[in-house]
Amino acid sequence: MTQRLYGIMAEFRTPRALTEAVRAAQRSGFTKIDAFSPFPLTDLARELGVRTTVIPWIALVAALIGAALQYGSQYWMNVVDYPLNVGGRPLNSWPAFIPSTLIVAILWAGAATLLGLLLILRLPRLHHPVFAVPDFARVSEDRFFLCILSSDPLFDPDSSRRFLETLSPEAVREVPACG
Amino acid sequence: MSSVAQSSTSPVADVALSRRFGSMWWIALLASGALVLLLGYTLISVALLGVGVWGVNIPFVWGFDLINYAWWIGIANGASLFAAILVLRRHDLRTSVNRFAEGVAFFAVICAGIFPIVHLGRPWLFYWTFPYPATFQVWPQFRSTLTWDFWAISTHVVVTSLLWYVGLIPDLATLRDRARRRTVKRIYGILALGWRGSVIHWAYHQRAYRLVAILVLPLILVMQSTVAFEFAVTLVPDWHETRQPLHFVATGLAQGLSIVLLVAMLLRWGLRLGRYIDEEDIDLLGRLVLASALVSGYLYLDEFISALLADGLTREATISRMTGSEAGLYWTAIVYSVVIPQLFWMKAARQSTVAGVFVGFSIGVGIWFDRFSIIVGGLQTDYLPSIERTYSPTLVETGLFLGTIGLFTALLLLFVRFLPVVSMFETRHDEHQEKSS
Amino acid sequence: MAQLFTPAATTAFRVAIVLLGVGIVAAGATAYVWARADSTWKVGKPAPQPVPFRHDLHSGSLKIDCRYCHSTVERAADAGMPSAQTCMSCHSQVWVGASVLDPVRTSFTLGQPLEWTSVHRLPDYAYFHHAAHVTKGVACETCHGRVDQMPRTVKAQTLSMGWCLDCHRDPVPKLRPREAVFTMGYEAHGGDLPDDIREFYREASRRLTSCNTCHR
Amino acid sequence: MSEDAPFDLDALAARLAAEDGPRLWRSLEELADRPELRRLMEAEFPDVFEASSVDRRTLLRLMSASLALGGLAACNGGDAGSHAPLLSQSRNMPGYTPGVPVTIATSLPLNGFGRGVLVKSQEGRPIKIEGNPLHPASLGATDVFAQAEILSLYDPDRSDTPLQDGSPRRWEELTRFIRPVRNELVVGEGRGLHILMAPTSSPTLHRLISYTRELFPHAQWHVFTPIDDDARRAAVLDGFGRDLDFVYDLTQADTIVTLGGDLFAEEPGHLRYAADYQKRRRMRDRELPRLFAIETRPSLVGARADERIVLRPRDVDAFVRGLAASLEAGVAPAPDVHPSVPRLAELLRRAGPRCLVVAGREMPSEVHALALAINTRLGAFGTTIRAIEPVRPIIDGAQTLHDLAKAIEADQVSHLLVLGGNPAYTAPADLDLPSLIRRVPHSLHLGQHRDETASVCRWHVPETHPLESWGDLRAFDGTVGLRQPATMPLKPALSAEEFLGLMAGQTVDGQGLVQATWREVWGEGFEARWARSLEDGVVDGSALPSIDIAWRSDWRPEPAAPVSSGGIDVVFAPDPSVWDGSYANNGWLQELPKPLTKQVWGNAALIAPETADIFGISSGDAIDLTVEGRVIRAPVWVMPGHAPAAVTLTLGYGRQQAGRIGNQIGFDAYAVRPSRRPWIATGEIKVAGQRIPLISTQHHHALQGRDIIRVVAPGQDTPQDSDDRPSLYPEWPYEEHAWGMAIDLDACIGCNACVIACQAENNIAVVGPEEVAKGREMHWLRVDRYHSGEPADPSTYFQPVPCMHCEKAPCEVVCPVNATVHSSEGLNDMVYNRCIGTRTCSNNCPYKVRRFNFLDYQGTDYTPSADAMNPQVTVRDRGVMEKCTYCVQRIGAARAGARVEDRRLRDGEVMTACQQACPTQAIVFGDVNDPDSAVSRLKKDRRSYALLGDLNTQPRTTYLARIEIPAEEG
Repeated sequence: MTQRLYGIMAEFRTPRALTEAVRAAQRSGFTKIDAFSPFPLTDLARELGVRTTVIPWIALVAALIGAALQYGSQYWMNVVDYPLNVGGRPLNSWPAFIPSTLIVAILWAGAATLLGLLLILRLPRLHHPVFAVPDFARVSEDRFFLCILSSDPLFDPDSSRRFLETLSPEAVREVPACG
Repeated sequence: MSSVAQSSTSPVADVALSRRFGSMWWIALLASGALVLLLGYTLISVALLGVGVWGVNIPFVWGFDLINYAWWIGIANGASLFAAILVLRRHDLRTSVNRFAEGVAFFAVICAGIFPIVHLGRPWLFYWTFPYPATFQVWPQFRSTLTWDFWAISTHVVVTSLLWYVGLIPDLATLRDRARRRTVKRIYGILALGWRGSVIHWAYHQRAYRLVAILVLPLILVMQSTVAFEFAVTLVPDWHETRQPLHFVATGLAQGLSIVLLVAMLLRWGLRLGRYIDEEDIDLLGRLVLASALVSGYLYLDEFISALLADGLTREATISRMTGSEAGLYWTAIVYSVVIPQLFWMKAARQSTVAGVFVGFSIGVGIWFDRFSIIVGGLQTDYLPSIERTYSPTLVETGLFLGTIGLFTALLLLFVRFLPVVSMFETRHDEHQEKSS
Repeated sequence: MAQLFTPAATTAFRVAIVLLGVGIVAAGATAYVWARADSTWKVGKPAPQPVPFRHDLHSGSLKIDCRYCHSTVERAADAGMPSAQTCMSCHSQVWVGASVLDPVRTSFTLGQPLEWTSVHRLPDYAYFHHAAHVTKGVACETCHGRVDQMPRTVKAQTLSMGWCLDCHRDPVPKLRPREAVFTMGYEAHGGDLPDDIREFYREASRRLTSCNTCHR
Repeated sequence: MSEDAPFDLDALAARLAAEDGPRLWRSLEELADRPELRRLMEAEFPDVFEASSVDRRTLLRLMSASLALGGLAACNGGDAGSHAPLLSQSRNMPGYTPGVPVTIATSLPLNGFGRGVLVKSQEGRPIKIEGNPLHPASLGATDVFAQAEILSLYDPDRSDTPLQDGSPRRWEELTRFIRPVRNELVVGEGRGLHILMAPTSSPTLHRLISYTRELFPHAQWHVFTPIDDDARRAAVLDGFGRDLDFVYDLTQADTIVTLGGDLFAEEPGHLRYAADYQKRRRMRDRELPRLFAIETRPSLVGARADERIVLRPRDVDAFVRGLAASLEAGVAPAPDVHPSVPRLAELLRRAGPRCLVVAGREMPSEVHALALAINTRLGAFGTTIRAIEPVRPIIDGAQTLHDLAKAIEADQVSHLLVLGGNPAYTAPADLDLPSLIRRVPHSLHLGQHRDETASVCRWHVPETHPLESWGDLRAFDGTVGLRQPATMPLKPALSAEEFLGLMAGQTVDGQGLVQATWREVWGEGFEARWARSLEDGVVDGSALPSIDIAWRSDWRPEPAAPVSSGGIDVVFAPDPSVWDGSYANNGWLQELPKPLTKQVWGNAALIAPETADIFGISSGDAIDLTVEGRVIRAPVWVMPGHAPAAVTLTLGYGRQQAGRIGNQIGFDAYAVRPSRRPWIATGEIKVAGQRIPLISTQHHHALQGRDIIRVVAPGQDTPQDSDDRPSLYPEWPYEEHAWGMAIDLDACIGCNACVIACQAENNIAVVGPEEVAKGREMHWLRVDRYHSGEPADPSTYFQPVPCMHCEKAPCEVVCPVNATVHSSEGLNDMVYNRCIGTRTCSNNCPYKVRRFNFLDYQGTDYTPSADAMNPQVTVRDRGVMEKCTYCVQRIGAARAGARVEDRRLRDGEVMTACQQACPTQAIVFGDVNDPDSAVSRLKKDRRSYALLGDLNTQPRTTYLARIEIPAEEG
């Protein structure tokens, strides 16, 4: 038991148990905790203080950039750089320039959102300490995990482990830090 | 020490992970593979000889190429529109059908994407529609609906595929964790990008997923309208109609729904997923299909009435499409896409697999004939009587069409073989909510 | 349960993704540069010729006027290649025995044309009219470069459509007074242009950038 | 004289021996022989050359040489052109600038008459033919056949080596055969020698004929053409007691009646007559002329006529008798006259000397005689008609084809010489000429193709194309045009002149022969006149003078034969596309939609709708047509306006040995043509119960009550389209020029000259029957033909439709790659090298004038030789759209010329190909920015309207309404 730890992890059967555990951990002052579940637990996330408002902002900004670029390039190409009389239409036929502007805005927004998501989540990350935990595989199906990270100021391998065991988990395991 | 989970969704995962697959699947794959070869052959012959191997001429410069394009893109748009709406409505149905609805959309847009390129007289120059700094310093012409279409298709491919993939990540993680063989684990592991189900991740994931779903709505509407504009902006009497975009969007949705229904029925039957795609889902799907068919019916009626109210040549053109030498196309379209779906007034029919497959199929056929009727029948009457001609498709054209169907089926088969066909995490989520409520 | 991937795998995967992106960008950049490279357009690349003709001697040292050989440059689309007879008008006196001139002599005696390799040939859908340019003050040098310094005739410009357009969009800066059209190494400055020509071209860019100016 | 002959033979052998194979330039030996070249070789450089003006042949040779070596840049698709070498000519050629085409004035024969043309020759290759404005038969216009001669010149199937019994022989072998035979004939004074040729107007040929006859006094001449005027000649001989030709002056005519035939398409002076008639219509000071067509088969003149009277051929005679009777033209009044006779007679009487009655060549001699009687009676001679000496003089003692047939049957023919033509194919079937010719021990055929006749003669000798050889031809009015080569012979061959010269022991140099003829005529000052005549293409003052003639006072027509009731009248007619079959191997003409049926790649038996109903058949159903025991199977074409109980067969199809293009197309009408009644016969129709697909470029002929063709009464306006149509789009300024076109539907006679001129000028591909059947023909300019009124006798309208060059072009807006955009002069440019082939522009073109290269049409059997291509026009690749450009290459050339000369373009300086070819000036092109330009004036005309104007695409091409005198005015 001398190896450095990433944290200590408790396994639960139900989302409710996990939620309870998280609340308990927060009550007892733990701040650096992470919870794992086989499906989204929006309320729990809120309790863990996750704010996802950045996502729509990414989309909005990207959309604006995309639209500006598209309309701008259309304008520059058909009006400024090589103005041609096309069917006697005005050089800047803005109504005809709108559709692709709109589409490209969506393209940028969509792409930016999903790529931004990966960046925010620091994915891809193929290796992660928690994967080392036996049984953690079931997090993608029917098990729920709470992990107190070693970076938490109140973290102490024994006390934390004891604390977790008070939450009547399936099991409590140490998560070795990768090294 | 590590035990294997047995959760409600395990069977879905095990379908993808199972070591061997039914002979039915193999037969289907071989059949569609053969069609893909046919596709290759027709593409090559067109590339070598030119679009003259089709039945196209002046004035029928577009034949199966645009018919099939409009048809496939309709399926793609209908399906993703449907999927997106479900996501936004947080509707139960989404858990069961979203995954392959999006799949259908993605594969259909791939099939559709082939045609705008091969229909060109000089396909190898298709990239000239993309604004890149060429040494000849000539740019694309952005007033053209075809330029809009270029952007629409590329956007559709990018956004739908991303949306689909991001939705898949958690389920890929499940497959990673359930898989037994190490290589399989690794493959799914890489695809899952190291998803570890952190509640925080879930939060962002859901937000982003729903946001992109929102974005899909306007995209689909614009795109389907663009397809309609390709005809509506021309001066061809029967095409130059403001109703075209509405017609294309509505019939497109009907088309998408019908194919989704078709696939749902087949999956349910083929993979025994009755538990995930249950009677209610199927019934609801059936009602939606019926509704969309009624909408199409309404549009046909509107088309007829507005034709009667229209001025001379437009009336003549539309009427001749309904009664002229190509009237068969028009009425086939109505029978298959409007009349037959009326079966679904009966609950029994909505529940029956056979009826479901039949109706789904017939709507697909019906809309195909609708596109045929618009693109070919619409040119029956033109401004100068002297230019009126006839169009008859060649074998190569038909081969091209069958080929894309083969491609679509093949992709679908590979999808059901290697990926979870229903969203497992969504299913768990629902079950959890049902329990808690 | 053991880790499926090592930490290195993560890094490798991320690097791979970044590299992919970089690769795509790099490919685009390379294509951009390549498409504009002189080598792509065979600029400065001499072609095998039946006779090792030297512009640097004839035009440079001997100061023979371009029009002596390219006689139709001021009245026709083609600048015109000198006939064997034109060559012989001097070479019946000088270099009489030179074997390099055999093709010229043969051509002259047998009435068979002499076949040179064109280094400036445009694609067949592009039409260029020498007289229309020369008479409006576009100099030989502008397109053909310092021919008077070329031991072997080579292309001096890419002659790409973009290159043509650069001038057609605003010809005035490139134009010369008529008398300077055939001079080499002349400093072009619009100042000494006849006003009528400047006037003529001030509004000309629309006409000069019409497709049918060069394509029929 | 006969001693010279061997020398000539050797010369011939020497000249031609080196020419085996399709080479474009002459052999070095021959080059070395040229005197002027020898002069050059010996002379001092370089000054002497300026002194001696190089003659055209050297010029042509050198240019041809450069072509032969170089090929031409502009004519291979893709970037193949980028490898074309730079060529240094071996000689300076004064007056010749490389790349600048040379124009050569010459004459082209049709049925023995000349039409003056100007040949545009690029680097020694003829690429385009225009009319010669100085030539009376052309006045600058051309017909389809003249235009298409370019393609015939480059026909790869033209024969290039002598044949003996079908196998190729070297020229020496030919001369080795001819020499003894000829000597033997000379000794025998030509006994047993029969010479068969078509009637010709060439003075040189006639001179050589007379020489030959001196040499072979007992030789027998036979004259035959399938398009004969025997009936008219019979009438003339009967009425005037001598042979004559007539020249009509339609500018003088007030009332014109044509009895069959086609004054605007089949008469020797047809171009001139069409032009004159239009000129007459345009005379503001006089009221419109009246044109009546009494005809069985619809014709161009009928389509243009104020009134058509549809009659079965057997009824025409009675009609004319009635007419003559009511005009007291020495005919007893007939009992029952056609209802419209009195009105017609009244109009003719009113017109008096300004009347004109013309009978078509298929009419029996009685009808011709009656027509002449009427003209005489009303004093038309001197005003609307003048009589001249026969333009194609009769070789005295010359016999017909029948006599030849008889002679062969009687074994009197030991030697048969067929000079040109293809009698084995064109001869009436009942003569069975082919097998007869086979019976002749020594037979020789001089012809351009290894055709049906070549295959039945023992020997075949290649004949030069008219554009390759020297000669001379008289026009319909006798005006002489010198025929000079526009290129070196593309294949070693002899002209008829040269061959006769050979036989007559003269030189074999065509130029020499023609010069000799005119040296005789002109004597002093020959050189000057010769030079001038070559330059002008016409010998001025050579038109034949009118001669006064008297109509036999005691002339009485034979009593009218009772109109037989049995059978159905079968009318034979020259084909508007292949004439008598001699153009069968010409792709342009095969693919040229026939004016009235719009049928291509074949012919059909034309029948009236009524007849079709009786037999219960429709277009494409096959019938078995029996004439005098011979049967052919032919598809019918239901032709509105055709006479009932009659069928029209056009000649010239069903060729077996025309070449790779013309073989086995359509049916051979000669197979049922009776030699006694070659034009109008009686036959029986049986429904064959088979369908033979007919290919046509226009499937709907009814106007469907749409505002497409506008018709106004004289002096009346067409409803003016409101110019203040609102438009959201800005006005685009066109500072310098703004090109536009006006097409006068009142002038258009539908002759198709514009269509084929456009094809020749713009390298338009021939796609072949299969592609046309699919609806993929490439003609940039099409002539739409519409019928209105009831099918029995509809009015017919022609409407040429080129690209309209719309100001607000719908096609441009939908092109994703800017491949079709507006130029600064308002042209709707089509940039082939930018086109990616989405075809959406065609979708959006309401006129459907855009054409698409669905396949690679440049590599087919129908693709003409690259030498025939116009280097000024890009040849289009597979997969690109193309369309009328308003001949932008001509605009460009003219503009560049003006730039170099520092001046503005003059009105009329730029002529489009279609405009230049049009005999009636129906098409006018020019700058609409210039208010005084011809086109601007026409666009201000009260008849001017825009096709589909209400679409507000603002087309630059507008139309002028056709003028029709309302029926009730009578």
